[in-house]
Amino acid sequence: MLDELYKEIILDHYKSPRNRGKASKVDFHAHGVNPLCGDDIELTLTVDRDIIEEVKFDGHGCSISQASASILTETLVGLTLDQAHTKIEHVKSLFKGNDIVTEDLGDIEALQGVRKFPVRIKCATLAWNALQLSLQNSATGQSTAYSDE
Amino acid sequence: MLDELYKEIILDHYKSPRNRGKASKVDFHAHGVNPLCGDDIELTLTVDRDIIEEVKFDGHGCSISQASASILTETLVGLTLDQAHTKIEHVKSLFKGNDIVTEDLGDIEALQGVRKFPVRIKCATLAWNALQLSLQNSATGQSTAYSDE
Amino acid sequence: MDSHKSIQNLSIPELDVDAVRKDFPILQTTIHDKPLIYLDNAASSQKPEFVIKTINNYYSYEHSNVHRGIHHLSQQATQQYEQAREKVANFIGANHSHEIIWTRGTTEAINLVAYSWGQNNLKQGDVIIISTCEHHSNIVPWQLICELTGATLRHLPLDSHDKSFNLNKLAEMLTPNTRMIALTHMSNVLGTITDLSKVVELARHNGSLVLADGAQSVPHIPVNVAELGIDFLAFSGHKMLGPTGIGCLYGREELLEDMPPYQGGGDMIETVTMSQSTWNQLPYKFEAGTPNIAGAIGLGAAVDYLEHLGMESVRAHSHKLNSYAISALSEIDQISIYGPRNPSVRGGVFSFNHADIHPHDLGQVLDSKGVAIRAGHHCAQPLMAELGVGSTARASFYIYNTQSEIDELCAAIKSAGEFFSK
Amino acid sequence: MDSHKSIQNLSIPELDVDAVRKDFPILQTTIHDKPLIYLDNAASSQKPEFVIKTINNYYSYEHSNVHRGIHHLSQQATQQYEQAREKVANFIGANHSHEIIWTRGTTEAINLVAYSWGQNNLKQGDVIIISTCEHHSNIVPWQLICELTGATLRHLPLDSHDKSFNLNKLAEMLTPNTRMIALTHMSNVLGTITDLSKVVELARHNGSLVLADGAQSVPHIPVNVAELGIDFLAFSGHKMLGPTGIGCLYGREELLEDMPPYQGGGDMIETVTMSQSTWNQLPYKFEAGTPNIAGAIGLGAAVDYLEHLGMESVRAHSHKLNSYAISALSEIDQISIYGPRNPSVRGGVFSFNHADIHPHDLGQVLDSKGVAIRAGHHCAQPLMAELGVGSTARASFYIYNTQSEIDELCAAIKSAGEFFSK
Ligand SMILES: Cc1ncc(COP(=O)(O)O)c(C=O)c1O
Ligand SMILES: Cc1ncc(COP(=O)(O)O)c(C=O)c1O
Repeated sequence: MLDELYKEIILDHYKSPRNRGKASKVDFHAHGVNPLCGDDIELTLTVDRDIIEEVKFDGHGCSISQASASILTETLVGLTLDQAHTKIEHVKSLFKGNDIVTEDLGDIEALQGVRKFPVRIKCATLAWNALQLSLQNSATGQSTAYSDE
Repeated sequence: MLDELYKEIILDHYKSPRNRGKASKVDFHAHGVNPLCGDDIELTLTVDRDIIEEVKFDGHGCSISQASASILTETLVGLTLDQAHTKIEHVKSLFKGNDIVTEDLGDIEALQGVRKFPVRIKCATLAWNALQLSLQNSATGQSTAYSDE
Repeated sequence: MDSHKSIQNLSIPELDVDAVRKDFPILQTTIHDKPLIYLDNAASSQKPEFVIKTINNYYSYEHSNVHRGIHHLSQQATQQYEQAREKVANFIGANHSHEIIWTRGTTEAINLVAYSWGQNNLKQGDVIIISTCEHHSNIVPWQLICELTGATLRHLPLDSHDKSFNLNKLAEMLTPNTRMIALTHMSNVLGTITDLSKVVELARHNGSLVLADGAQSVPHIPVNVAELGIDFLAFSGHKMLGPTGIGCLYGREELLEDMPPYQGGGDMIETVTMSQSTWNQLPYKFEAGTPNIAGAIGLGAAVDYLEHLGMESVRAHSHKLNSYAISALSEIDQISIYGPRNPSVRGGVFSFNHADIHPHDLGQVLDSKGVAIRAGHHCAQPLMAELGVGSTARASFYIYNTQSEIDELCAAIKSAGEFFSK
Repeated sequence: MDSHKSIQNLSIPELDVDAVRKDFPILQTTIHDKPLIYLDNAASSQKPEFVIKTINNYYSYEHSNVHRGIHHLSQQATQQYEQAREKVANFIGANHSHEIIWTRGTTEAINLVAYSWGQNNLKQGDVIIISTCEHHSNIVPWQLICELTGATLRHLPLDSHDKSFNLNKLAEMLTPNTRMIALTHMSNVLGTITDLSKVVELARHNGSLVLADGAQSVPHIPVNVAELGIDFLAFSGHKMLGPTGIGCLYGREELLEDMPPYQGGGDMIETVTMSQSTWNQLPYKFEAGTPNIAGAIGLGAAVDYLEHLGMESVRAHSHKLNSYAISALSEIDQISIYGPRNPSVRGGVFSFNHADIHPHDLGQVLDSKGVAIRAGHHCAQPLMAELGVGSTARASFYIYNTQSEIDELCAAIKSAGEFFSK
């Protein structure tokens, strides 16, 4: 049972996070906190003519939240903002167990184990929710951190 | 069991209350209410050189509260205020089952049945409590109605 | 209306009262060696085995604190606890389960609204309308918040003839300053059922909100907040087969969102620093501290039980008993019943007085025969004043009561009459 | 002090833990096919059969609403309910049972004091002191009332070395404007026990009142309000073997007498008219609406159970487990324990962090082995900030825990360490 949550890929992302740090040029900034767990994630994006060129993350939290952020950075790079939007929606509903997988999801697939651990879904979705809010806010000109409780 | 509460004497006092009305000359006035039951009793006393010459009661309520008031009027007439004080204390503790009877109590004895009916003790003590408060108040110059809940 | 009702009832399955009675352990017991005839349901209902077992099971095998735990028991408790909230939301037709706030009961629910909503929305000149036949729970909280904010509490007088709400009178009372109309949905003394849809219609015209005290209605008649269009509904678990210490406030999402928290503590916060705090989302904003977990789960089971019977059937049974009780009680000359005689506009709460016997004495004599009724002011002193009495006797029915129990009640009243005239 | 303790302990009967464990149905169950090792007692304790049966019996055969009824069931319920109040009053050494107010739990008890006492007694310039290691329940209510009244909330910093209360510092902070010192009696994160007698001594000098948050102390150590001299004590039933949804506020009679009511409704009034109300006597003034009757009676049973074991024995058992836990946990290199190492100044609450594993992950792995611990901020965010962590893992013990369970805990932590370094 535990192995379903802590798949090799997850532990690997946790121990060797990809794209940790801050983007060279910050066009988008997202901040997500889960006050309940103390998880805290900062995402910074460089966007060039609507295309995401670079995504970095920083912060601390449990293995699931950190691995998920690490996977996010790899997943979204190269997408347009619109594509990123769609992707985020899709990934979130995968975590919640609402959607069926029809495509190759790469490392995201490994995160699907959280479905069986309802309290950990929030950990997995934190980075995705934070970025989604940031993208929406930038459309409306607001600026608030995503907070999950 | 019911017969212990509703002794003949009680029902008799209830149906044919003694000293109902208002004292000819009001030296003391006592008002007792039990908002819970809606019981309401007014006592008026004529006192001559420290001796209670007349006690009357008025109001409405359950058989126990009314019979007890009726019995009170008969019990206290002729006593000095000091004796009345002592009597009231004694009667109250009889109702509560704290005291043992050593003397002839007359009709008061019939009221002792309330001991077995804890919620009815308040009905039996209402008139006595009201008068006690009135006597105390007149000593301190205050004036408040006794209210039992 | 009555004949319409009975036609409608044809399609509603009748309660199998014998089967229902078997579900209630207390109904198998005796009081003073007589079978218990429990007619004090408006004060609190009895509990079916199903509810008792749910609580028992929870404490024996499933207990843990909710919300914050990662371990199995805590997750399981949280899930059951939140499922109960969903059950209640469905039961009363709420749009979202987060519109259900757990409280200790009706009283706390009304206090929550009066304080939290009132604090933010009331000022001098504003008016709250309640009626003369409210339970103290729907009077005192409004008195307290009016004192705090300078708003004015007005009361809708009852129709002098049948003591029902006079909606024409209500229409006259409404002004643009009326902020809230808080009325009982079913009187716990008279049994009268309020036509809430009409009240809502009037209120909408004036921009007023409507709170319904559902303590007596939710257990006994189908209640759907969306259909009624009310803004707040308060009710208690213990009157609807559930445990003590749990009840609900339903509030419309937008209203609850705007209201400040009521109590402060764990669970209701998002972040706390020494200098300030931010609030959690609905419903948790209003649920400070460890909640009555077993109470909520037990109330969920009570809702399951009621839905299994069907609220239409529950209402139909009440209707039948009410008709029977009205004729049976009317046959006793010394008895005067307060409240409407039409069983279609009332619930199974009968207040009455006996010409020769004080309610307390009547209650006492009935108790000696195993018949449990209530005697007193029923937490409705202003109504007692309006009726011109200090107290009344009250018999109130529920799903497990029978016509033959009403016969026993009447026989006991008659024998009390003899006892006090002997 | 430690050696003095062990001498004293000679005369205290040791808990028969095997027998105790048999009293708790949940301890006979398995989680993920492993025997349950329940170490989340600071969040909520489990319930003995005796308490569960008392509740079961109450609902099955004895339920009715309290206080106003003349019938047998109501009188019986009232009697049991009030007896429970007396048991609790005795248990904590209160002078009068009417100094015990039933609440939903610690959180509501503190809210009651903050609001009702604060409303009447606080003004701009007044100061309330709390500490950095309070539970949110003893922070947020004070923030709310300070905002309402203009009073100032100050916090007593912890000793930078061992995170204990610094009473010298407290002495310095006190001024004639200090109205209330509200401190936890035992920290739910660090386990530290507060020397309340000393706090009271300091407070008396300045005319300040003292409220103790007894949520963690009352279940685990003998507490006597009269000996301690405190003014208010708040605690929860569910952490001391009792049901959820019930707790207590103890308040000194004179203080409670002077305080206005908290919630309005039935039972808390003496008279109600449409224009005003007068309040009932203590404790009912503070108990609006139908109370958690089964909860109170269940808590009474929990007190019986604890008194049967003897609170000195309960404390001695905790002392023994604490000593053992400190050495056992210290042997794991990656673990750092927060809070004092001296078992005589702490209760059985151990917060710790693992150098390589986030508390959530640790909790998850332990759960898979049947070991239930808590991970998070424990409703003490300011303390987390002070400790410089986002969250901690927390194991907390009670009367049914054993040294071999602590061994299992340590083994599970070690295996989690391997899992995350594999
Ligand atoms: C020290 C302390 N204070 C207050 C509380 C709040 O208690 P409750 O949630 O039962 O109201 C707790 C427990 O959660 C606690 O540990
Ligand atoms: C109409 C009505 N409102 C409010 C209440 C108060 O409910 P509770 O005491 O459960 O808070 C009651 C019952 O006592 C009631 O009948």
